[in-house]
Amino acid sequence: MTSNLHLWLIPLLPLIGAAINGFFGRRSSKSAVTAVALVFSGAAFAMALWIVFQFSSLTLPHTETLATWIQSGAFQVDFAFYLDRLSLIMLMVVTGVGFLIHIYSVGYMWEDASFYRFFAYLNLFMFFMLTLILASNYLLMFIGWEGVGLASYLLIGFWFTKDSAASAGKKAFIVNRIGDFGFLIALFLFIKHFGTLNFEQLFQSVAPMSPETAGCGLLTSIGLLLMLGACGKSAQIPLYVWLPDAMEGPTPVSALIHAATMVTAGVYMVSRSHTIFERAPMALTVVAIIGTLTALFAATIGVTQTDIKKVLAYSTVSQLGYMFMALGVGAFSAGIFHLMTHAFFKGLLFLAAGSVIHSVSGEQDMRQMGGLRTKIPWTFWTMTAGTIAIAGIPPFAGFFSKDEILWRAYQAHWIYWAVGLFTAFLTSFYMFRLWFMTFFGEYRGKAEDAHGHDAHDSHGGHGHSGIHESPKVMLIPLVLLAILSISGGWVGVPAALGGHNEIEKFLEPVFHSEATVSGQPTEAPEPQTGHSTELLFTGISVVTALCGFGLAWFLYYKNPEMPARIAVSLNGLYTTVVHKYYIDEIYAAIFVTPLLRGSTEILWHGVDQNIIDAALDGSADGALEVSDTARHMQSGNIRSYAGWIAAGAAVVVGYMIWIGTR
Amino acid sequence: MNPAQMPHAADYIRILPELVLSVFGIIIMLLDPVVDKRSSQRTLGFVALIGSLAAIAATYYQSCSTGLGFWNMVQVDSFSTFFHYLIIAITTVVILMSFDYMKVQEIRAGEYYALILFGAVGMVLMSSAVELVLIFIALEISSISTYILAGFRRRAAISSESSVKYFLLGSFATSFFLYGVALMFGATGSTRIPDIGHALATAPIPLLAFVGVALMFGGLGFKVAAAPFHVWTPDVYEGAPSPVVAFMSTAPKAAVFAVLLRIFFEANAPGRLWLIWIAAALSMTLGNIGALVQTNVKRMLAYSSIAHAGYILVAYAVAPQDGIPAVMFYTASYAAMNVGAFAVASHFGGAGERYVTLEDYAGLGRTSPVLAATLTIFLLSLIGIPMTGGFFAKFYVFKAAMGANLVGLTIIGLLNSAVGAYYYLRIIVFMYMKESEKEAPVSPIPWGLGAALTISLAATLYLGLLPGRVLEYASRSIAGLLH
Amino acid sequence: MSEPSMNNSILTLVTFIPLAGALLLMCMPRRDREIRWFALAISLVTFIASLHLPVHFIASQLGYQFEVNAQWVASPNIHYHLGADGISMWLVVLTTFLTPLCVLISWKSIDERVKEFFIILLVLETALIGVFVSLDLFLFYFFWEATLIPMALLIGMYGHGRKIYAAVKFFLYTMIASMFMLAAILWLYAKTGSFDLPIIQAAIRAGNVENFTAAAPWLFLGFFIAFAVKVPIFPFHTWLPDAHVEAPTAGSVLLAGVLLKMGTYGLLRFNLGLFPEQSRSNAWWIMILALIGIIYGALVAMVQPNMKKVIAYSSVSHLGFVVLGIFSFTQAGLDGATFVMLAHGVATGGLFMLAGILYERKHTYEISEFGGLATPMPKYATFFLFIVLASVGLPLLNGFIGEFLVLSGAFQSRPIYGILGATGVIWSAGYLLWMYQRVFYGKVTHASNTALPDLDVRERIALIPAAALALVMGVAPLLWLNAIGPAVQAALAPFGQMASKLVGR
Amino acid sequence: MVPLSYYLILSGILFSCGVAGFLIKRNIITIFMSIELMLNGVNLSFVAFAAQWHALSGQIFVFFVMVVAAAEAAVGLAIIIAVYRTRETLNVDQVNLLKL
Amino acid sequence: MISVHLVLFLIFGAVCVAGAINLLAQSHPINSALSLVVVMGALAVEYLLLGAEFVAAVQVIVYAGAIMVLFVFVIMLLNAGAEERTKGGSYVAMVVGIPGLVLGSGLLAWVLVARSGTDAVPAGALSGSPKELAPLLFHEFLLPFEVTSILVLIAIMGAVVLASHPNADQKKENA
Repeated sequence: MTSNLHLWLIPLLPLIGAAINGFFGRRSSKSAVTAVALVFSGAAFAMALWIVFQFSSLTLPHTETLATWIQSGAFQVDFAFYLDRLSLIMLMVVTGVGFLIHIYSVGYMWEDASFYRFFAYLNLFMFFMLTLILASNYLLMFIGWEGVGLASYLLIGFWFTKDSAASAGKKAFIVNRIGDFGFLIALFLFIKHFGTLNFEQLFQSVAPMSPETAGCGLLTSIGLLLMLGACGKSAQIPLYVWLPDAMEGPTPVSALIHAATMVTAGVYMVSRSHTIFERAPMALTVVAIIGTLTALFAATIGVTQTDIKKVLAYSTVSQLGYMFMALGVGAFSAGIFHLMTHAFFKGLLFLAAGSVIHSVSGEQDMRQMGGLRTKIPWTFWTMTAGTIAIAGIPPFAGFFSKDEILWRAYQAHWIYWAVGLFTAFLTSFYMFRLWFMTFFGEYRGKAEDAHGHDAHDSHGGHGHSGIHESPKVMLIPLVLLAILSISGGWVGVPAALGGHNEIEKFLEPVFHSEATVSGQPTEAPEPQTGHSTELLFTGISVVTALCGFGLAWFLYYKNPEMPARIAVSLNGLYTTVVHKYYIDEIYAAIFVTPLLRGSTEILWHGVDQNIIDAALDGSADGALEVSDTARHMQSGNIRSYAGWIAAGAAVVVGYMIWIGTR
Repeated sequence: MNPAQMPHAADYIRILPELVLSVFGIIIMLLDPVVDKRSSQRTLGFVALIGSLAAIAATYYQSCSTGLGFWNMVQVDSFSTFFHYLIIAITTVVILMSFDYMKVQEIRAGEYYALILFGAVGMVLMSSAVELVLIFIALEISSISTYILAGFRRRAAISSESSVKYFLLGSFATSFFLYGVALMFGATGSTRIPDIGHALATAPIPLLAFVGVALMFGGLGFKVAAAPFHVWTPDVYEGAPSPVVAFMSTAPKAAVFAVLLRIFFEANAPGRLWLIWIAAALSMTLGNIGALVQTNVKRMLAYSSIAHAGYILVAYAVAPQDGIPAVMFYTASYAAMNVGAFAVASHFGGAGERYVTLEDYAGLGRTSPVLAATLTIFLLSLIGIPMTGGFFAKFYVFKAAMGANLVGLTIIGLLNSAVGAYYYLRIIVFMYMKESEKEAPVSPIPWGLGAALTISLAATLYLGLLPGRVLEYASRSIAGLLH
Repeated sequence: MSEPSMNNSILTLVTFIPLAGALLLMCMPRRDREIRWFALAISLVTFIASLHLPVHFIASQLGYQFEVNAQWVASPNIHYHLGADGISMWLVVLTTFLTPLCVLISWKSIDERVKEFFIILLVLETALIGVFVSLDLFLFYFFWEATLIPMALLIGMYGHGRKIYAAVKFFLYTMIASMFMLAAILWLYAKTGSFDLPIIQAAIRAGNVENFTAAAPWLFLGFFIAFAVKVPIFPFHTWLPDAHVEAPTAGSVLLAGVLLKMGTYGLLRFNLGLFPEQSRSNAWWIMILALIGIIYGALVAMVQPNMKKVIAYSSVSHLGFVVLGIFSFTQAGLDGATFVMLAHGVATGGLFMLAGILYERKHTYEISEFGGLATPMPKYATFFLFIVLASVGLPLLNGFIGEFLVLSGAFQSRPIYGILGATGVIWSAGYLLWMYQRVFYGKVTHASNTALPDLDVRERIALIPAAALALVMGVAPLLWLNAIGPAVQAALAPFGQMASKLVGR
Repeated sequence: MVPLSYYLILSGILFSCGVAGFLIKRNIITIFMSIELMLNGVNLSFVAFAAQWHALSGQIFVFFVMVVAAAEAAVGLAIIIAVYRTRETLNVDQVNLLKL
Repeated sequence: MISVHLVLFLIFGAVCVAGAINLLAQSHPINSALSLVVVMGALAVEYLLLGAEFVAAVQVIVYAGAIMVLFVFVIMLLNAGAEERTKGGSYVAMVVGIPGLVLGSGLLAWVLVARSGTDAVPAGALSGSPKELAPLLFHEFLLPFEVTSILVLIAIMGAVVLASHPNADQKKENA
């Protein structure tokens, strides 16, 4: 049965919250603001739960059309919402994690002057994110797509008096726009060739098409363009540069937007469009390659970062790379699985990091931390859970999803698997590095240096009272998320480990079509690679993770002075990596600077002023010059005038005689 | 002498306006010595005003009984009555604006008003005369009176200079015209325009006729300031008293344009097209180009009048049924706006016409908004902005030209009117957008000037919003010329 | 008043109420307060009256509605022929919508020669409305020229800086250009004996206009040049920044909001309507110019040191979208083009109002003079951001709909055009957000700016409608598109096979 | 018997001399005289053409022209006197306050 | 054979031309005036040759008599001396005017000689006695004749206005 689920309410509720806080928050008390924000985001979460509870009675996919949005000729776009198992998972993740982070933020932002603004933005983000998820056509999805970009712009630049924050926000928006450019073109291709943007219609018309094995056909180009969009949103090479800067935003924002939800929109979008990608192997390959490279590349950078949030940021980029690698090898469900677990543990890690920062009054440099284990135990333990999860050590969530991905990657091509594995090693290394540097050894910072490097982050009120555990309101979400990141992976225990991969089965109906497409790895594991092989690989990845832990322990716990020496010994490489391979500088040198200089010198001063305007003014002056000379006909001398008249008469006479004699 | 040879009452009706005007002119001459000097200006002014009004009435009376008169010397039809109305209206407005001017400039009123009226006689006669010699005499009447009027600011050297320039060059050109008449007479054996028309209608046209037309065009072209016979205009207009300029830049021109219409269309003079084409293009261009850098408003308007003569000439190059109404409408609207503009200039100039440069006009929009606004409207009309007579005038002319496939000439004309916009705009710019460092004093508007401005303003706007009636009247009067 | 008669007279009313108001204003004594209120009242009345149009507009019915057709001058055969279709109707409403806001925004900033100012403003409004509703070529030209003087006066009398240069440049530039159009109009009259647009169209379609084929390219150019300067299309655009920078706020609002639309409207109505073949054969280079306009305008806008110049060049860029859409000859393209006209009117109008508000406080537009303004004036910053986002083309705000449709239309006609045009999406985000950052973010750079007062009630009243409309247009564009669609279909009728190649199957 | 064209030529010569005089003479009065010379030339051709067409009217024209000439002379000389008063010279080349 | 008529024409024609040229040649206005008188006298004879007695008479009386006297009178009044050869801004007259004049008169001459379409006339071809002219003048040309009176009126008035001393006005005002 298709009971009306009022899906439109889910995005709308946060929007209402945003509106209320936006318009009246300034004048109302913080508690009121909190109430509004939590109630509305919570309501969205509640609705999501309600839907889940009547899941059995649902017939998915389920579409609800609200109204027509745009109509031009035969082309029409509706406000219509689309719910299937894929969007359901996303819905749960977003509303759930989102709600938790809302709660956390209450504590984290309490001291901030524009508390209400923060929650207005946060709710706004929820609205757009949920629209993105529940959209039933690409244009509606694009609303969410752009909207979350806006929200992240606002939230990254939340402390706009800090120039770095403002520029980071702008950078994020513009880089995203570059991605959106690709997205738009893809939409135009849809319109041109299929005349609609509605998922169901589109995929129906795509389904019968056969895969474009050779060359770059329509679907391939669409796929690549969509991937460009995804690169922007999900911070993949070459458009990942904005994400690390985005850490300028408040930590909850980093957790919600730049770890758990928004950055995964690209993954969601690609798997949403799997029907197209499956028929565009070349595009898929590109996705896989980009994913793999990003994963490795970001991980290497992460190894050298000392800012706790930067480390997490690069790890996010790297994990997203994993997901794309999964999508690229056609393991959409695995990608989504990792998306979910990643949402849990990365959200957790960020919040915990926030809690750490909070406790050391805004310090973010790990070199200024250490030995916090005892001082902030709750944070320590929750963070530990997250670290283990991301490192991929069983039975924590990250293990299952990552293992799934590696396994499927191997089936596609062993190189993916190799790189993935190495990345996994790096991941666990830099995560434990962070863990050791933060919580073990002696405290290296100055506790009394209360007011951290930015006035807002350091809740200056009671910051100076040394290191202290965060308030309950912040710890509860931590704990919940910790639980999730421990248990979250159990829904996807592969058959090899005696589980039966519920998530896989759950998503079956969404991605079932891939089974029909030839030349793609299918769900059922091939005969020649039985469970034993899979188990072997599992073992390898676990060992890798442990190696990472071991190295971190050796370098950052056993003899902490060693990293410095290593760094000195391979100076050139190290500095390059520390400076993130100078990518930002290169981009600036290649694109930004020439663009500005060129526009100023060539276009504006050159063309506009020195050519066009110069020509205009020149002609005007010319006219005046002519006039000035012409007036000398008026010598003021009667006889000259008579001369003109006589000559004129003579000419006229001559002309008339000529006419007459003709 | 048998009564058959005596002129009938009808004949006198044919020249009724001329009679009325001359009578009043003579009355003024007679009154001048007897009235008290201090009040002479206003008294005589009133007499002149009454005279011109009476002449309008006379024209109306005359228009009811059209036809030939005085043994085919004059022809009264809707064509000539149109110009009668126009010329006498101009005279009225000029008289109105002169009331105050006379007082300010301390000019003897007697001869002034008489001369204006007598000049009007000549012009009116010109527009209804169909006999070249009569036209010549009428032309001389109007010219000589304007020669004198131009020199009326006796204490100003430039005034007498403009007078002598106008006089010498004028008679020089007139003698060209006269020679043309002579050759025309030699070619056709007649000086009556209709007869010439018949004679020339039958080919082959004697070569003398061509030369005659050329010389006549030279003479008349001088009077309407058409290139290349335009050189005198700026000097004379700059030196002459403003009301006189208002008068002589509109009324005689209207009359002479009427004569040109008769010559070209009624006497169907040969070789019209390219002669006009070149003269028109030259006038427009030289006029506008010359005006661009002028700083003296009167001189600028003089150049602009050259340009406008060019626009009007364009209409001579086309088929009569399109051209004649266009010319008539243009002369009318040009009269309205130009008289208005010079009325403002004459008032603003102050004693001795001291304030005539653009700088003096700076800030007028503040010091005297009404005066500035009125002048603005006249200038807009001169540019040819909609809702003003000037717009429709230009429009009809160029419509006619386009109708005759004179695309080139049309484009030249349009571009010219666009370029011309610059210098009119400059005055507006100075009035509204510049702050004057030395405020030119503006005396309150006297009722005479006020009336004059109101009339010309009303005319400009009327022609700009409801041009239909005037245009119909004009096109009805084609019949009088085309036999 | 009974319905049909109301429908016949409504356009006349809407067009001439402002003029009547101006005339009354002339007679009023120079008491600025009363004058302001009176002007506001008049403009509001006009707006309300103009709302009659969308209310009684019958979307389903093709062709012009609310028509009036009376003879004005017998010979030449000039008719007082007014009528509106979906396109012109909305442009009229846009005009009447913006004018009250202009009045409000000029409330304080115009403190001398107030009477003249509002007289000019109202006269300008009449002329603008007239341009959009006149179906008689002569009448159209009449109003077209009539807009010049009030605008030039606004710039020259109430502007600042090189105001005179700007005013004269604006005037002469457009005047000279429109002369070519007049020539073309005259030619058409000479050959068809009528100025009536539908009649001439019919005559051309029927092919009984002698040697039309020979002249058509030139006629097309004649119209095109006039409109291209007004739009402004790429090489003719340099008057715009000057005019904008020097103009008073109200002037800029109307200039960007409505005047530029005259050009695009003309292209749509006359170049497409009268010369379909020429339009199609010339489309390729016109679209290229449009693309240059989009990208060029954006790049130059990016590096402008002056707030108003940024917005001015952004207009060049946005109007490029309109032209691109018009010459794509697709339903989507023309729908989008029309929608962009309206959206740009609202958004850029709003931006100029905001810039003006800042100018009232600081008497400069130099971006370097500002910085960190979000701290002292948060409300202002919020409004500004909102409008900026609308003009950046964020979905659910009005900028997006039009641009999207235009680009998809362009993409259908020639993919590469769509792709190049779509880069505008990136640029616009670039220059506007950068300007926004430089003005509002960071610490307050000039001590004097710390005390800047935030928006007062009047200013908010002026801004809220614009902002609200930007949102409504983005969420419910159908309210507009429903009326625009049929009009566009009619405009595309001559492009038969192209029109059939609409989006969708 | 004299070919009429002789008379016309003579008149033409006189007219041209008049024009030439206007162009080359500097004394205002002399210039004015050359105008009279032109008129005389015209008169001659009027009479000649009258003879050509056996039309008496030609002579009437001459009569009128003379009257006009007389009137012009009266006014013209008065103007010249006026100029002389203000400028103290009769040299046209120095009567050029108004120019450009 | 050469007729007396032709001989007389040529003689007085030559006198005319000589006078005209002398008018140009003389630098002193008085001489120019006198040579102009000569031209007019000679012209009167030419009129007689054509048989226009009345015109000839008026020519002598009005022109040579009245008008030239006026000229001479003014010359004396202003005791105009020999004109000095100033180099004014009149080069246009020489550069443009004279060539134009030459061109024009050349063309004119060609037209008059070759294409005037006139034939030879006997002496006294015209019957120009006052008796025959009078009806014409007072009947068909009555209007022009009357109108000339206005012309003369203007002339007188103009002469009075212009010749009277400028400050006369002010005196009147102050009176």
